[in-house]
Amino acid sequence: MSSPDSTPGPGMKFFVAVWIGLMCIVGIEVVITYSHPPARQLLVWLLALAFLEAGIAVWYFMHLKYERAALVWSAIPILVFVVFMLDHIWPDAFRLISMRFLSN
Amino acid sequence: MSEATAHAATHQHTAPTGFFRKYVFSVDHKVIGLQYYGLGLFAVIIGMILSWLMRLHLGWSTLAIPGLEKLSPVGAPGNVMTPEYYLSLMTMHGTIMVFFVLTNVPFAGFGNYFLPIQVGAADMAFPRMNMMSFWVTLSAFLVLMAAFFVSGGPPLSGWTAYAPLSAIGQDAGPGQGLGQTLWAVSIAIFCVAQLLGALNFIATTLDLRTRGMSLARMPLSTWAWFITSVIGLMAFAVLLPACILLFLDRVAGTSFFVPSGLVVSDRLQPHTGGSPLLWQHLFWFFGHPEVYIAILPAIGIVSHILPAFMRKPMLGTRVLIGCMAAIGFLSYMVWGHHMFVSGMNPFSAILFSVPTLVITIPATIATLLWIGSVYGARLRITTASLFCLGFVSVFISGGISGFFLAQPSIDTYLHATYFVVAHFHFVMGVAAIFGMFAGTYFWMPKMIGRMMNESLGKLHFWITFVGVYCIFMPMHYLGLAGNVRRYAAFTDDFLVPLIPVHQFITIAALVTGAAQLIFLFNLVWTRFRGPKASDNPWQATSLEWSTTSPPPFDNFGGKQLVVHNEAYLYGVQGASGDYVMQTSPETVAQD
Amino acid sequence: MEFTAGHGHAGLMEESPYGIPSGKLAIWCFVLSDAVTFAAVLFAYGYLRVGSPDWSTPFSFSPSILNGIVMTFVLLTSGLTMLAAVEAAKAGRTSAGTRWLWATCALGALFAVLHLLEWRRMIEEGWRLFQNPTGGAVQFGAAFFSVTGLHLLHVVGGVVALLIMALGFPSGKYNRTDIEVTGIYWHFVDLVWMFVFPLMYLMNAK
Amino acid sequence: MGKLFAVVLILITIISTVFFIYHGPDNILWLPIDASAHGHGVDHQLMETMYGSGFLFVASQILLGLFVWQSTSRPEGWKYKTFPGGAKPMVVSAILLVGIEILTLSFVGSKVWAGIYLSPAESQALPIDVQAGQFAFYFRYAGADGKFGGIHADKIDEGSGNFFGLDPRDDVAARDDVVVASLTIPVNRPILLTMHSKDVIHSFYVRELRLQQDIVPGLMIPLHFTATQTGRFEIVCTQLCGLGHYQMKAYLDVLPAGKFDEWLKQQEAQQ
Repeated sequence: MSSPDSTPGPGMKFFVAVWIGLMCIVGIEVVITYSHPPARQLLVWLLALAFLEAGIAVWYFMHLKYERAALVWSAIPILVFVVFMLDHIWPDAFRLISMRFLSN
Repeated sequence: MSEATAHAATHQHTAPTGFFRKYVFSVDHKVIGLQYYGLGLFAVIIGMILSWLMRLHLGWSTLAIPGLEKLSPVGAPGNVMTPEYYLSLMTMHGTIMVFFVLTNVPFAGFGNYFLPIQVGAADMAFPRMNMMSFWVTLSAFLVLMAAFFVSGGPPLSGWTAYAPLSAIGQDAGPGQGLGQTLWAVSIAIFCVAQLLGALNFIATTLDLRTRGMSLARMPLSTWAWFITSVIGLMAFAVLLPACILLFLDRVAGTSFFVPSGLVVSDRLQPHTGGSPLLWQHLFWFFGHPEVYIAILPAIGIVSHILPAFMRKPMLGTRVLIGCMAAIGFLSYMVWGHHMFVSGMNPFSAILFSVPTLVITIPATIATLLWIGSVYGARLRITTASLFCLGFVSVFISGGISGFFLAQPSIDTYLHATYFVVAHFHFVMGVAAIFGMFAGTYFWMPKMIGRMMNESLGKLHFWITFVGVYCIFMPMHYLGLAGNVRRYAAFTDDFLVPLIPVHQFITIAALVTGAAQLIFLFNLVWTRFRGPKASDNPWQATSLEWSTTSPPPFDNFGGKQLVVHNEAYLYGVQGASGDYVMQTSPETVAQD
Repeated sequence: MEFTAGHGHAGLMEESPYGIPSGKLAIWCFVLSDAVTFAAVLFAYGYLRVGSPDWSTPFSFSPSILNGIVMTFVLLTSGLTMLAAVEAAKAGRTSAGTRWLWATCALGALFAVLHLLEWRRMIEEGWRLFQNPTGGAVQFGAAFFSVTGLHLLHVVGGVVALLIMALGFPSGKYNRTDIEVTGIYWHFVDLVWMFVFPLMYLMNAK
Repeated sequence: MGKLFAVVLILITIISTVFFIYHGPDNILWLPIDASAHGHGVDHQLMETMYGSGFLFVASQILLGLFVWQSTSRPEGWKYKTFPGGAKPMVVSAILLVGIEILTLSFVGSKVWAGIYLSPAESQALPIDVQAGQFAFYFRYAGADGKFGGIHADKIDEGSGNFFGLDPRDDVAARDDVVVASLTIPVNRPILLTMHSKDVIHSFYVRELRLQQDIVPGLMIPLHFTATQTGRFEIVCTQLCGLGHYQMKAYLDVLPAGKFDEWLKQQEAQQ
């Protein structure tokens, strides 16, 4: 018995379905890539799909769905918050080219 | 695994026999805590000696310090410190103090020893991992120390190791060769140790609380250690890759932090296309939370100790916990205030400045809570309580100067001056150290079973308290006069007249430093000659006082405690004694 | 795991707010921390890429992207076998659980091998941490090898962990919680790849 | 001993404060004269903060001392008093007092900051190119043609005095560039510095201008200001840049417009 509180998983059949779903998303990623959209658009698409994938993986594969809500509510917001904060580096990144010191 | 759990609950694991298992490679959190404390003590002595040498050089830059040549023939020919050696000592002072003292002692040291006891556990959740984290920390320390003895000596790029100075190797200066590489390695190792420690603290706090020890009943110190470990969990996770990338820049020729076309000591550097600001961002993303990793445990310790001597509950315990959490939360939104004039996008400066100022609100609330708690108390003056009061005073003095530095418009004048040095030494250095002293005088009876000498302790307090103000207050004035920090000597026209102030500070530093010998002597004397301590010498309420001094291997002699009360029931009328232990079943009206 | 303290056993302890064994809690914390580590490295990569006027996107569909897809497939499948192992362990079917552990282990190793072959090919093409054969920004090699290298380290670590589990599980040296813990870690390695593949491979496709 | 603590604490507070309050012209432990157009904004902001936080500092220290004094002169078996209202007044007063202060500070302060670092330089500003290196600053004026010559890191050579790595042979614009080791500017005329570093991070700091800006290698960092007073001031490096960091300095000479033009002519003649 692990934790009686965490409901038992839905069984392998379901997980196989999830796995197929994930492979499909990977396929979509590749297809989008080779429809050659502008880099920025591509990035948005890929990130969106990657987060979707990751979400599914955390939710089902890592059994977060079957843990208590408390775990979800303490783990996910912290992570999202910290990663969101890291975004403060971009205002600098986008200046690098315009302010580049042209030597050689 | 059910039996495994039951086993966990009662913890009947047998005490190890044999010296090594007992004191060296021990899995006992108490021994590990003492090991951390010892390491911190050793580190702080080195750090303090370094600061002495630096202060002497700042006061009298041509002064010959006998024996210094022995320490480093290159760094101090004829016993006179070279500028680069000054910078090396400064770098090592900063690194040692921040990582191996301020992070180690209040958090890892006291935390290891008392967190499990305060929640009523027999040990950490993962004792072996706990042992590992200490030995990893120790190896990080040894790697750093090795920098003293390699050719070129210690790194000289400061504890912030700004690239490219830290990334381009020997060309940038003697210490920038192997020394700087060792620095990067040491800090990377340290990050791993902190991660292991944090996991252990979190798991222990949440899973090993004995019956009745609800989260709300946990002592404030436990809360502080818990919040700190959550902060550390995320903060060190950013420093680790930063150090790895720096290491790659140095040894593998990558260019993460080094831009194109640098000409250092007349050599065109091979690197191209990196960004020095990237290092600053990654470093300070860790660096600011680190400040709170250093101070929060001290806040918790002081808030835990004060009630025992005020004989009244802390004012607004829940609020204080909220403040600590808020400070931890905000600490991730403000790192850019270290970079206002660093070439960062000026828009970000405003973005970072506002939350920085907001942090002063929870900090102020905490301070007012301490002051308000003293109101209407019957204070028992002991060394421990004196250091707590000293902490509050110093925390105020250091926090106030934050108002200035949080504003980019003022930082454009005060940045990189001694005003900054004064600020972080007060609020992060001295305050945290006072927390350590308070903890030491308060808990040593429990940790080594003997009472420390109060008169020596009080003497130590008075010299230290007045001393630190003599050292760091004048630095504010120097800062306002635009005295630049990290200078090995003051040759600029406007700096020369300020040298007398530096000489005054140096003398104050030497005296204050000397006073710490009283503390060391007191510690050693207590260890061997001190009078035996009773189980609860301070009539305190929390769990560490309901076991023997020092506690047995499994903390409570095999019995599983049951907690009935919140942490700080002091001055309770109608109780036997004026206080109610957390474990005492007697029911009293709680106001 | 030494003390997998559960929740309110025999009413001796307070119940953990999450109701999971300490081992699982610890691995969750580790996952959070490690996720931030990877985030930091990927942000660094993005930062330098945004700052480089001459970023090169050298990956042609075959072999690089194709190889990447195969690797993704292998890793995702290993995630599935890991799940099977955990399910079996939960149901107490020890031998089945062990078999699935071995399978996961093998797939993980296969992933590592594929990755190393990829590296070898790139190194033969002249890619280095500090060198770009196509003449673009050298940060490409630096970023690619560091990010994938860091991930590869995690994979190898996971394979070793799985090996230890597969060896210790039948004898009862490790219990189902340990399998679950290993599983969470393994799925996390999988999860990281879900970002590494699009960001390091697809974003750099010709 | 509690009384002693109170006394010592209050003494420390008073003595510390005196130095902040007393700052006559003869006090070297204070800000120097302000010689820039934007400087008064900075000083004003600093003083505002000084008053606000100074009040908090004195008040809280003295309050602490007071309470400690009281709390040590209490009889045995004293029943403690809780602070009237408990924690609520603390929270409220902190949020109100500090909240209002930081709101105003950050509002006004942000405007000051924006005025220095976010506003573009005036169009007629005098462009000057600044090269920082271990351990000296070099300054470059465009010369008669008003154009700066290109910079070539590989041509940088301290020995022959080619600090900027100019290439006069192939580069016409570079030929009349004026390169000097001390910054000379006309008073009351906007100046636009374009700063870059040849090796590590340095920082441009002039106390009298209330200006500080790191010079990050790989970037061209603009900085504009207007000096409002003539005189000779010191430019010092405030970013740890290596062993000679403490010696890295240059002089800033602010001249009357006429004198400046003469000076520039002389320099051009010498090129």
